[in-house]
Amino acid sequence: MPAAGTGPEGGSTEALTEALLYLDGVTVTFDGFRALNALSFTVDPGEMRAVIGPNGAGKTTMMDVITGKTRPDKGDVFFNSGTTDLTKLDETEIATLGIGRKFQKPTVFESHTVLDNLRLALKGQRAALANIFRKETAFERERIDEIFETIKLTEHRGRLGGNLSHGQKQWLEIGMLLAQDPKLLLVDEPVAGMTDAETAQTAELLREINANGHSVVVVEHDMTFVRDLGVRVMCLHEGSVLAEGTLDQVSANERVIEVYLGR
Amino acid sequence: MNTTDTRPPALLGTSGLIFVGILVAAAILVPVLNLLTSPDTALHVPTYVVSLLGKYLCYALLALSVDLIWGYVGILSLGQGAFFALGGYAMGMYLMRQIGTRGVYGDPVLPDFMVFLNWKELPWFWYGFDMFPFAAVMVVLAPGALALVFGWFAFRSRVTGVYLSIITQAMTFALLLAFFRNDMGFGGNNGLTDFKDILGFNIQADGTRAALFALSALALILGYVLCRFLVRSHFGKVLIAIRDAETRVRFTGYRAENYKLVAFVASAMLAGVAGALYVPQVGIINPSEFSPANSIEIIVWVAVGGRGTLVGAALGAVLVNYAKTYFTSGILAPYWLFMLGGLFVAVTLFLPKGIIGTFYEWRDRRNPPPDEAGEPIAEPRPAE
Amino acid sequence: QETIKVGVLHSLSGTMAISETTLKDTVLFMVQEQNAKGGVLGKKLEAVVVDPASNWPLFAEKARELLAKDKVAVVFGCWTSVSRKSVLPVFKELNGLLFYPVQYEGEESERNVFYTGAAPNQQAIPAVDYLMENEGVERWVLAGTDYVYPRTTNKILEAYLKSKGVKEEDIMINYTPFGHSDWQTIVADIKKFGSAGKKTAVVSTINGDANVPFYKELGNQGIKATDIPVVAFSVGEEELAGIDTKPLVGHLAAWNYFQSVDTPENKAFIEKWRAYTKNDKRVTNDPMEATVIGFNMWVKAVEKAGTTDPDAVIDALIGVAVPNLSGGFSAMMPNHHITKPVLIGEIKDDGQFDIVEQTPGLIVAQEWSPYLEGSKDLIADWRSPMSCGNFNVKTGKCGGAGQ
Amino acid sequence: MATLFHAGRASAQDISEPLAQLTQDNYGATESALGALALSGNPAATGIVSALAGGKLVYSTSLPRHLFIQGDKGLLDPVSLEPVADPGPVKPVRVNNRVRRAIEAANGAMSLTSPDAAKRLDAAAAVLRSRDEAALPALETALAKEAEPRVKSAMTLARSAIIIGKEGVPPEMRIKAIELVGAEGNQDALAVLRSVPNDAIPEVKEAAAKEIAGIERNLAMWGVAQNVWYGLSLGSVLLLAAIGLAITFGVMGVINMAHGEMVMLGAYTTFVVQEAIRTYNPALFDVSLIIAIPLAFLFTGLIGVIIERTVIRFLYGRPLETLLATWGISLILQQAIRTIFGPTNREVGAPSWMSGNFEIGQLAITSGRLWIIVFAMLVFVALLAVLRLTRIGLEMRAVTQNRRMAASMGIRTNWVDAMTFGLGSGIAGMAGVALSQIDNVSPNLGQGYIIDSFLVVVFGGVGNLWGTLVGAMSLGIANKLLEPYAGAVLGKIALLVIVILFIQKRPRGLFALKGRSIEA
Amino acid sequence: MLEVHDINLFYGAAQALRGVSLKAEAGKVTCVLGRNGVGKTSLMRAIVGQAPVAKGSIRFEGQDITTMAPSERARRGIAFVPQGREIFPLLTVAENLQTGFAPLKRADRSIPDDVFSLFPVLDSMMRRRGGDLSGGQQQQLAIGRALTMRPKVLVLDEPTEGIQPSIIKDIGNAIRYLRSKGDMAIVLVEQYFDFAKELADHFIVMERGAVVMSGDGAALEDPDVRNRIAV
Ligand SMILES: Nc1ncnc2c1ncn2[C@@H]1O[C@H](COP(=O)(O)OP(=O)(O)OP(=O)(O)O)[C@@H](O)[C@H]1O
Ligand SMILES: Nc1ncnc2c1ncn2[C@@H]1O[C@H](COP(=O)(O)OP(=O)(O)OP(=O)(O)O)[C@@H](O)[C@H]1O
Ligand SMILES: NC(N)=O
Ligand SMILES: [Mg+2]
Ligand SMILES: [Mg+2]
Repeated sequence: MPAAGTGPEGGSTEALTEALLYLDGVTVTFDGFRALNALSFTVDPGEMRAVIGPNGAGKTTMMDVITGKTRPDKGDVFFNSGTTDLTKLDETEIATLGIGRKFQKPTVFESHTVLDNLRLALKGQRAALANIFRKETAFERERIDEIFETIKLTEHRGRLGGNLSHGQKQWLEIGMLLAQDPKLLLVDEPVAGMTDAETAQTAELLREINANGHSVVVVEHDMTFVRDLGVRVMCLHEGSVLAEGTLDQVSANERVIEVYLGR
Repeated sequence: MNTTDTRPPALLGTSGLIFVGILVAAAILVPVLNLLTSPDTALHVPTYVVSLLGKYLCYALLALSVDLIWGYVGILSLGQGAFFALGGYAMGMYLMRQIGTRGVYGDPVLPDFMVFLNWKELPWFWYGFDMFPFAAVMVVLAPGALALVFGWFAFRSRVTGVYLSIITQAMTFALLLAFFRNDMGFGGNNGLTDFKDILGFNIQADGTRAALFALSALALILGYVLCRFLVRSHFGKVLIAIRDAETRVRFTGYRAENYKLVAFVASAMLAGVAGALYVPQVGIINPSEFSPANSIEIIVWVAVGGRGTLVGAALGAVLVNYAKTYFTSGILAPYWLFMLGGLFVAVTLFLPKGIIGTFYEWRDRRNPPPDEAGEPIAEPRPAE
Repeated sequence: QETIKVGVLHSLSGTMAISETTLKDTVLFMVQEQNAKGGVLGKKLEAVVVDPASNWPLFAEKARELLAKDKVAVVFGCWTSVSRKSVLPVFKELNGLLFYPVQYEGEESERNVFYTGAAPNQQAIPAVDYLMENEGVERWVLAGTDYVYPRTTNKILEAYLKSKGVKEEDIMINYTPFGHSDWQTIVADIKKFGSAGKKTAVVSTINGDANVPFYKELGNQGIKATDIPVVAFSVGEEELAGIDTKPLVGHLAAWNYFQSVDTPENKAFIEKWRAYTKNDKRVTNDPMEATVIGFNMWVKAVEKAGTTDPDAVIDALIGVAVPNLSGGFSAMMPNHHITKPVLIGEIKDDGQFDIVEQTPGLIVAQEWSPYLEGSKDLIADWRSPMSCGNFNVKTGKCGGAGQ
Repeated sequence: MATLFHAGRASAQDISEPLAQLTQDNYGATESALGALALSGNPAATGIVSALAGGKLVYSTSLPRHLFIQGDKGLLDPVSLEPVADPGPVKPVRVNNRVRRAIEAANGAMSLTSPDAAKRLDAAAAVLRSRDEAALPALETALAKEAEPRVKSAMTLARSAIIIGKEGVPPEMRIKAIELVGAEGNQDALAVLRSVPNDAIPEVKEAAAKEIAGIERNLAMWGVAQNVWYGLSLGSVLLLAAIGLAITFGVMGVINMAHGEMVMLGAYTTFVVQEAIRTYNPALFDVSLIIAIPLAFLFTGLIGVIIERTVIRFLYGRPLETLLATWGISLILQQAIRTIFGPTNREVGAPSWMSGNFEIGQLAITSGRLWIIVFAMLVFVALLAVLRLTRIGLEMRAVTQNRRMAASMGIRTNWVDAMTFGLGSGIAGMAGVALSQIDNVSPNLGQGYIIDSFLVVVFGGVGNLWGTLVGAMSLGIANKLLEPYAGAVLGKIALLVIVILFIQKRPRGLFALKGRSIEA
Repeated sequence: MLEVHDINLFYGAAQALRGVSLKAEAGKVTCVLGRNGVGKTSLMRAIVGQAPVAKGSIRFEGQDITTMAPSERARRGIAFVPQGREIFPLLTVAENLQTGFAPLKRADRSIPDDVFSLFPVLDSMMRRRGGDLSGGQQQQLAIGRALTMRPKVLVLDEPTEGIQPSIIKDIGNAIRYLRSKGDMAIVLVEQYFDFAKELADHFIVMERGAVVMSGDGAALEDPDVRNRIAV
């Protein structure tokens, strides 16, 4: 039951849709195992969407496909109102288009300081040669300070990324994502390993980001957190959409209870 | 609120200043003590020491070039010797052409080895090498071009880790075999030798040797400052990030392959310069410079000195080569491999981050750096 | 007490240690012998041993160290041509004295170097003559390692064979890399080349390590000396010590000395050598003899000159003659090469050579080959007033073929 | 037994002249004496010829010279074989290649009528090789009497071979002979066919040319198979050299620069075993390699364990530093061997069952190489079984993938590490036993294989044993298919370039490990 | 059964644990609570031997194991489910489970049925490589692997992280079940407060490397505890 009822059949590249992100019939198999099975959905500009689903449902794989890490066997992935075919681009190009990602397993630059981690992520010049002579601007400095405020790692800024605890790395990675200032944020399990209070803060943060016009897709198993987000929820199962709607609607779904929430 | 350091961090740290200081002093003192003191005085630096030191400095520059890509980008090139050798050959070809009619066969154009293998004319790729500027350009261009082509393919295909290491080794091995072939027109196994003069100066004159030494020191200083500048720039930070988490870098929007390529080419050019300075001081360039074992040795120098520390790489090169010079003479000569091998094992066991790396660690432990991101830390971390 | 220092510049580690270590021992042995005789000019000799580790730039460095730092009076050293080429500028610059004991490609005559090994005409050409005359060989495989010595030697041989009427298609030339170890294809090719109905022989300039797998493959593929004999210029007693020679019986080598030379001088030498090395199986070989000859010549020249001053010794050396181990006297010629007998030996099953032919007299080295275009007009004569290593007899000038 | 040569000459029995020639110790004279002896039909001839071949024919140096056979108890008269009084100093009659060939021909001619069928077969082969026209009459006589079909056809072939090259043979006869030889279809037949005299009539030449073309076509086909065989053989050598590295490097992640030295130690173990056998029990020589294999495994395995315990174990998680340490270790081991055994090559012999060669069709197969292929396969299968099917195999893989977690699972990582490194080293040692059969046993042995070994492991895909197998075989075969066209040097360069390009296509080798954990 | 007494732990110069003590008893669940970076994981690593302690002692069944190698601790019955799962990526699921056989006698080497009844997904993925599993599947595998060792002490570092709600419930039930068997002591690090609250027999709360609160399960109702963790 894909949301975009008007999905085109393959190939044409004119403006297909108003959607910011558009997936249609995406299938991914690993050695015969179908991780994604004709997955279709869209994300509108400015929308925030929560994705839930059993372990192994394909949520992370979905993000891999969107960010160019995994190539789909079949199906279309378009960005920016259908103007850009993501399956033809590599990770860097997709990132440059304005799709940022936080990984399920927090990945930060281990031998850089927390500060440098943010500096590297900060939106701006990406060309190799130009970066040799790059100078940090006052604006950039301010922006970094702002982010530090948000992620509460100010006192850790001089430490090496690799020496942070698991939860601190989660925060740092969120900070890096903020620094990138992407149009679309893909956030994979941001609150894993956070305390309940931090979880609430993260929800607040994401809402804020969303309010500032960024689209967000967030994967999480923490129902409290999903509830705090208060957005449309989509439940994946065995590589396709099982249910979609508000959290209450989705969590009332019999199948969702059966395969995911448990009784 | 000023939590971010606003001062531009100093280009050279304390150890960098000491390093450059020592080199400047050496660049002045060694030639002076060699040329202006009488051989009997205690201060006199004999000419053979000058050439020896000059050779070490070339090796140090070479080690620096390896550290740039290994220490900071995680590219373990087992073929760095190839770039060194190409630079060396470019210089060697110039020196060869300067011999003119002074070769044993007295041929004004053809080098001796071509005459006795019955070559009738100079192969096209030797054209231009009679002009120093052309040769000087080739010194950086030849290794740079090879690195560009090789790196362009390899980095785009995302060849990484040991796979990259082994194909760089295959590259230098292939070049070794190719340059061994007499048909290649580079003098085969004997290589290029018996040089007479450089830019009109007798290559064996003490003054020329002293000048070459000073030039090597200068090249090392410039190379060091350049590397230091590179790794401390935003560019350099991306390099380190690539070393630690290449995928993450791509997802952040950086073209990792371009960064690697720039670093790789720069490193190859540095190696080429090192090779070019090395050849006139050593007096021979031959294909054994391409041998994979040579390239591995360069890695070993860097590891001994301390990977990812630049100064350490240079220091490692000088120390290991001094050890080699020292151990291969005298009563120890038959056992020098035990000494050198033992040294390598001991360094890994007792100075796991290399000499300089361990020193830095000790210094930081005694005197922890401020919790501030002033001093960038390219702390060598294991690649995994 | 003041000593005269003698430099020893042979690789004791790396790929060449296999060949060169023996020569280091030989020099040490000669030094001990000489000291037992009272030294030279009333002074003891003192050997200074360094290890250039089969590394060519290191050869240059060590040569410089010996001459400039240790101030040695003479250096015995080098095996490969490239090592010699690498140290040459050093010896010229510092006016040192180098004795080079290995057969080589020729095309060189330097004031500071004395060549006691064979030039091509003292080894390669007599070997080919032997095969042509005695075995009726008409078809030739010139197999070598791809470097200068085999290349040059084969160039000379090719020209020589053609001058003897051998046709182009009856010569097969094959080069392999250093240390080549898989000889299956090449040996099979040789076999094929040899089955054209004409008597075929292989002239091998295969170097060093590559010989053992080559001979093992010959044995394995059943190529016997009676079918296709192989004559080698780089395989001596030392190399054979590492091979099971039973399948190789009858293959040949050409040298200026074999351990099996049946003379009293040789017997005495082997006996003393074995006593010195405390090894009653230790073999001797040609480069050793060349080292011995060189050493004795140097001693004689120093005594003649009354000083170790290089200039004096260089002048004194020309004309010096010392007994070689095959019963004659070898003399240092004005071209800084020595006169040598040429011996052809067949491999026996005990790893020794059965000498099947010996040139009646001594052969004078042609340092410049008459078979090569670039050098056919050159001669070397280091006596004054000519004092030239590359005198062109056509132009009457020193300095090669230059216009 | 009198082997008679029925030449029917009056002076057949008189051999005093050849005997006198033999005392001249001149190769030419010896050769012609041999010819005369072979034709003489004198019963003593065989004995004299075989004494000459065995170096037992001596002559007295004092004039006038006399010829003797060196018996076990003293000198014998060559004809009567009676002991003789001491003639003073004697010297053996010397033999060179030319004489050896003459001996073979003489032996061939003389044993064509031997009652032993195998001897007759050898004799026919010897005649075929020498194509000595003088042997023709004897051959025809023998042929007339021959009953054994195999020997008969060999003799017919030999006869044809002689006829083809002989002057003044009627053309029909020659053409028949050409066809007969042509049917053999091998390299030797080619040689015979090419010996058709230049002045033969065009029909004869045409017939020969036709046969030659046919054989060449045939041989070209076999040639491809032959190259593939060479490739497999080279591949198995590469496999042996690399397979230990597939453990220490592929599984453990140690950039083991001392791997080659482990191979070398295995080769020296073989040398020591053979020395011991030569000294204490030469009868065991043929099983020396069988004895050496387990010993090499244990010895190098032990060295591996010692290295692991004293050095490597401090370096886990720092793979690049293993490069530095093992490089150092390799220098030490090389020099240690140089100090103990000297810098020169050591002789390792081949047991009889590994010597020689045989043919399948036109495919020449050397036994030594065949055994090496078999051995490589056995080692491969055994190793695969250990890693896949045994508990220690599982623990090895677990430890190398996550040492810390493996320890927390109760796996004694120290022990497993030592065993894994020991296993890899031990296998390298076994490879050394095999390589001692085809290469130098010298301190440099290992250096010659280290680059190829890494290339194979990486080309095949690190961490995948099948990759190592396929990698080794494909590199071996590619090398041998390239070599005939490009030559050994350019062929090798081409191969390296191909590998470099191939890695661009498959950046993780032939059998790349795939999956999330790798890509992350 | 397990007693941690007054331990200090350092990473280089940085101190991660300051005089931490903890007790775990058979048939009881001991919860460790605290915000990010307070040292929970460090404490677990000290218990299983992955990080050396600078001061203090760890006793297990009356024996001092402070300096014992991790593998020996495991062999004595301490199993660990680490934060971040640490699956052997290239081993199959089956092989990952089999690594837990190391402490067992040959005859006992089988995977307990409990594992598959708790985590049925593992049964269907036995031949897949551990590294290819989804995050949650890996977490299940890590618990299953630990249970294969038939441990006496089970140390779980945030086992619910990344797990779907129904399985969190299952894990909760599993822990309860294991507790009910009465022979296993369970040490549980958890940030998911409600989950912890339901299971804890004892708990400690950590802050900046030190224990700032402890008590038995009932005390978790105290709002003070929640506050400590929240701020
Ligand atoms: N490279 C791969 N090879 C084989 N199987 C894979 C691979 N990548 C993913 N899978 C399988 O695909 C399925 C989907 O995995 P994915 O990581 O997308 O799940 P998920 O929804 O993110 O789960 P979780 O909530 O546990 O993180 C899983 O069953 C996983 O085992
Ligand atoms: N390897 C390390 N090197 C240096 N410091 C470290 C290391 N590991 C952890 N730390 C630091 O030690 C402190 C305690 O870390 P620990 O991982 O024990 O925290 P935690 O309570 O488990 O946190 P989380 O809930 O985020 O997992 C943190 O400040 C962390 O940054
Ligand atoms: N001179 C030689 N044999 O290299
Ligand atoms: Mg996931
Ligand atoms: Mg933790």
